[in-house]
Amino acid sequence: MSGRSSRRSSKRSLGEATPRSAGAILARSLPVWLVLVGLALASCALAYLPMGRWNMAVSLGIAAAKMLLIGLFFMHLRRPDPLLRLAGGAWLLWVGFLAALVFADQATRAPLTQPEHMEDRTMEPPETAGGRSGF
Amino acid sequence: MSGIAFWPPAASEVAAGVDAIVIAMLAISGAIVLLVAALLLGFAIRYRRGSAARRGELPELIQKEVEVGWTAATAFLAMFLFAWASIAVLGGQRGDPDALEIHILARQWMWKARHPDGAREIDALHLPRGEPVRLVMRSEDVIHSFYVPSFRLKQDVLPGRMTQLSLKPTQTGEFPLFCAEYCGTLHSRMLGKVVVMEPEDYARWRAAQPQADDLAREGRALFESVGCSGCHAPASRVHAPELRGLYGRQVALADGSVRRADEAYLRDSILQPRRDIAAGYEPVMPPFAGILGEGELQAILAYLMSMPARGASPGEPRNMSSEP
Amino acid sequence: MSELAAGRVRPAEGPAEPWPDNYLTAEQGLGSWLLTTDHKRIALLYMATLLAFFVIGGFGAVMIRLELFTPEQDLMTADAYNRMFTLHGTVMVWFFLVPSIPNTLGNFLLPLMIGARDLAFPRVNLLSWYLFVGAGLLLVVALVAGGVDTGWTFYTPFSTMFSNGYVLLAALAVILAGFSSIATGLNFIATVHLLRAPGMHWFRLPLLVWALYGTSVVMVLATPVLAASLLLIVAERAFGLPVFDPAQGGDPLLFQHLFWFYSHPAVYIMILPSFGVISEIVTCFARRRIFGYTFMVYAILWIAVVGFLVWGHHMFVSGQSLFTSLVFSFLSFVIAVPSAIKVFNWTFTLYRGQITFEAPMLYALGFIGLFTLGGLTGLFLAAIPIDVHVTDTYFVVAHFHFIMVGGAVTALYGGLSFWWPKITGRLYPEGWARFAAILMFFGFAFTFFPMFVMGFAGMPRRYAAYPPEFQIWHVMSSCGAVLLAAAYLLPMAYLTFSLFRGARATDDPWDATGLEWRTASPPPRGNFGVLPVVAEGPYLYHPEAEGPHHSEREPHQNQGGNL
Amino acid sequence: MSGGALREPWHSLRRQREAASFGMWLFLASEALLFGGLILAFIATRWFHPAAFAAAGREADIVYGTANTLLLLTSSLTMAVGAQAARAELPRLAGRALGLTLALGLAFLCLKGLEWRADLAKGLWPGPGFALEQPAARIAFAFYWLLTGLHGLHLLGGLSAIAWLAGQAVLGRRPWRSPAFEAAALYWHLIDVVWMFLYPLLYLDGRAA
Repeated sequence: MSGRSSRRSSKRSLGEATPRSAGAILARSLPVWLVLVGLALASCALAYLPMGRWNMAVSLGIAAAKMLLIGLFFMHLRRPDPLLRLAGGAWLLWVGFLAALVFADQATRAPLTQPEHMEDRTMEPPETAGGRSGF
Repeated sequence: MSGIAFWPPAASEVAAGVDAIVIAMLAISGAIVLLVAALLLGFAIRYRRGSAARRGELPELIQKEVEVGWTAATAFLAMFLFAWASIAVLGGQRGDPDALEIHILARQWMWKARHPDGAREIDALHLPRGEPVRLVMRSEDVIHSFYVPSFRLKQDVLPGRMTQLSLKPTQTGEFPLFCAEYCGTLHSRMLGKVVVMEPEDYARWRAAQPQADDLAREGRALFESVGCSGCHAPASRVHAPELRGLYGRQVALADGSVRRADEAYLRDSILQPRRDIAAGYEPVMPPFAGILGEGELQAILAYLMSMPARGASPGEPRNMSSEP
Repeated sequence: MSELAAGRVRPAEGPAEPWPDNYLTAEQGLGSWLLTTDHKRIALLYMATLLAFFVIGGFGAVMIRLELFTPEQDLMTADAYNRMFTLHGTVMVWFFLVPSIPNTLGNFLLPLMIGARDLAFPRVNLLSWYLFVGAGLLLVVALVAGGVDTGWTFYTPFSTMFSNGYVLLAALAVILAGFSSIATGLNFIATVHLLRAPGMHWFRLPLLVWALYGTSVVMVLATPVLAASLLLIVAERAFGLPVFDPAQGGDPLLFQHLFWFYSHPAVYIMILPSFGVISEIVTCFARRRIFGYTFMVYAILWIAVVGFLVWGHHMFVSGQSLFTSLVFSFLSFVIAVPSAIKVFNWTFTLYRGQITFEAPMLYALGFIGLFTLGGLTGLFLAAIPIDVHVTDTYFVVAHFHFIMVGGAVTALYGGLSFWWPKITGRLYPEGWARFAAILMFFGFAFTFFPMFVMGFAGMPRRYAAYPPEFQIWHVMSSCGAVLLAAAYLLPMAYLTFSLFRGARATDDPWDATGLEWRTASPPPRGNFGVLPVVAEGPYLYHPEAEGPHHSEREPHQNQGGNL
Repeated sequence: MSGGALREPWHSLRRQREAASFGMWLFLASEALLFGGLILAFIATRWFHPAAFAAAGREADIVYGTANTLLLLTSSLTMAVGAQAARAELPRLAGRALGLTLALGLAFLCLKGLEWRADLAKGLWPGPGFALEQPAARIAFAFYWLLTGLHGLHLLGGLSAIAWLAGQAVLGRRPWRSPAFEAAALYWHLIDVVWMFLYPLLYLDGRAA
């Protein structure tokens, strides 16, 4: 197959228009990067805000948002290509299967079967008892 | 048991229920196997090449209805069996709070049992017939599994966590006990026996066991050397809970709930004292997790469980706690 | 019979060189095999490798059955016995059963069946074989160095802190074999999606292709979790990172969750391809369209997806929560439905057929019988109260052998016989093959049925010595194993014989439909001279003498002809 | 490997390109489940020991962690730019962007190495002489070493692939429009995404205390 026809076909294979110039490429990618950096810094800052158990939830939520941005804009999931969406979505569903059932077990396991060396369930720091080294 | 093993005796309360489901499922699967075999052989013979049987296309409608029919039938059958089995298992889960609490410690490759007053045995377990029993089990090393076929019961025994098994023996006799989870070299030698006796025989057996066992004595020494007695002794200036007669009692906790001071509670309170704080006390006790070894902990627990209520002298076994 | 056989054999008065330039003779020399990217040759490479592992794993089985002939532990030490069943399990699961049908028959047939010249990524296919061989060598090193004694399940903390076997090597071998399996899986998925011949719609795909597709989905999505769980073991054993150490608060059940998230779907990796094979064989020898094609397809997909949600039924007694056990029990009952659909559909495919009983058909009928038993005993194991009693006993051993050996291995032999003329261009001796098929069914039943009984009576698995009241069952089992071993060796003998002395097969010796039969036997390097265009669904079989040959008939015409 | 040319089973280059991208996505799905499984194991263990894991999180070096997060995010940008430029056949931009990606990836690894050295000096290897008191903190750090190590290995693999592809392109042995650049970019983004989750789990836990 000749190069010319392949170039034509490569253009056709994209749902989103492929940027052809340096300017267009940068204009499309830089804002995404700025948002990503902003999210990363926000996540770092928010981690110092005492929110109890919500700290980790917020951090992971921001991580998921970053994943979504990278997936949509850098990994071209915006392309209306069913194959890519299939592959890109399947793993999420399957990780969901794994997580849902593992946590279902852990959340409902008999109290006796929880580990013996169990610390406080709450996210509060351990009370500083005399003689214990702090962290 | 001798001769040929075929259908193990049903010696626990749940066993009869399990056997009923097994028999029902055997009947159902037998019927299905017969059906499939009859259809396979029947079709194979009738529609062998060259036979005179009528051939031709099936009407599309019938195909679909047959298909939907047996899909639905299988689904209903599966749901029925699920419901039956689950109701049975939920019924068996109701633990009796007054059950006889026996502690099982599994290790490569033996079973150790300890009865409420400290009577201990290895690779054997004596049980009274007709009384609810709660086995609280843990392992010292790897995963084992406590399996008594005649009880139709099995429970893995985990290291670092406890599991429990509630049962009520219904038949006297001697039943084999197996380790069912592969646990290393001598896995197949990790056998024992469960001896179910009439309650009065059981009481007699237990009374005949060496009393005030060494474990509790050892525990008493540890109780002092590790420093428990510094606070928990009656003369101590620190405001600490009274431990004599604690085992088996209901304890009011700081969060308003009430818990029975079973062995699990005592154990947790030593390892992680800040978890369940007894009402009216400051959380000042240091955790002993990582300080006490499993053996030492067992000794201290044995001592605590053998401490009589106020009045009697410590170190002497007290009568079985809460049995009516 | 004789006139049928006449249609299979190439006429002697044909051209002097009846074999055209096929994939076997296209290139010569060892290098042309070891560096080949031809899916057909890679399938043969896999076949040779798997044969070696089947022999190694079978050796383990023989030693186990010998030891269990008597209740005492007399033939070998307890440690040797533990190493033997670990060898048997590890080799058979990861180095034989998981790759068995997908990597041999699947690799050979998938492109042929959908009308493609090769798999989507031929070099990835070769890489997959090299990964597999590398993994196999690692495992052999572990076995020669002294073996592994953890059982194939690698349960922690035994495998991390107590085992004195070569767990590290074995775990790495399994991880590597897993990547080989992932490579095959993604190759198959991409091939089915992107390389179907013109006109080959999704609902014109033969069921074997559907089954391989479902299997591949499971391979790609489950295997990495196995790698993760074994990596945690590797971390703990190699670097002392205490992930599962109970003394630090590690959770032994976490490993089991991760492990069974792969290892239960792995059962479907083993059995789904056999479903496909059986569907091909039953339709061909009953001369009928498969009964309920769409239901069969949905059953495969249903099993592939819901198969991921039932792993917890391996953990009913492990200390997992009762609530979760109930959920898993429910889903395990749910997955029984598609399996039942398959059995009934195969049975009804026979209805109004023109059945002949060549060896592949005998294997297939045996498969249906054994799989039905294996599947029904699966219901016992899905019910919590019964599972509590029989899990970790010989009942479970019998159950999964019925599925994985009575099912998958029988299907492998059946499929191998069915496509042998296509693969080699030679016909195997039919009489011997029928004898082997029948012997395999009875040998198998004789070996494994007693295990149900002794399992229910309480015989725990993985015991080198056992109470004498179980001996009678073990003796029966060991005797059956002799028959079974003979039945497994016999096809190896007659298939090898046929390579040299077998009659030369025609392109379509069974008068089967399916694109793989529309090319030469053996196929040329590029599979098809002219790539086929598909105009009809699969399995449009026509009863003999009731119309023209299937290839000359209008699609969607009634099969009976004389209605 | 003369990319761009039609390869054996394919009849059109478009289909082949589609296959390269789909195949890589399938591989990514499987990688995602590998890391997903490990991260799930981490979260599941943390569930039982939140305080110990928080203590472990406080010990991890937030400066290195955050710097590396920013480096990796930026490398994702340069990689995306590089892949798009390669596809648009803008060799100068593509070369520079890929070079920058390599540099950022190497910088990440160097920082990671320095961080690991500092961690070892602080006694954060969960062996004898481990710095933290809670037993479960050892598990937290076991995961820390395993996850960062495995991630580092993947990053190293990604770097080698990019270096090899870019080298070939610069030498003229591979056309810039080869689908391989896009596949490599997908892989690189996955490495980035994995780190996006490791960062909060390993570094941000317990900071609010």
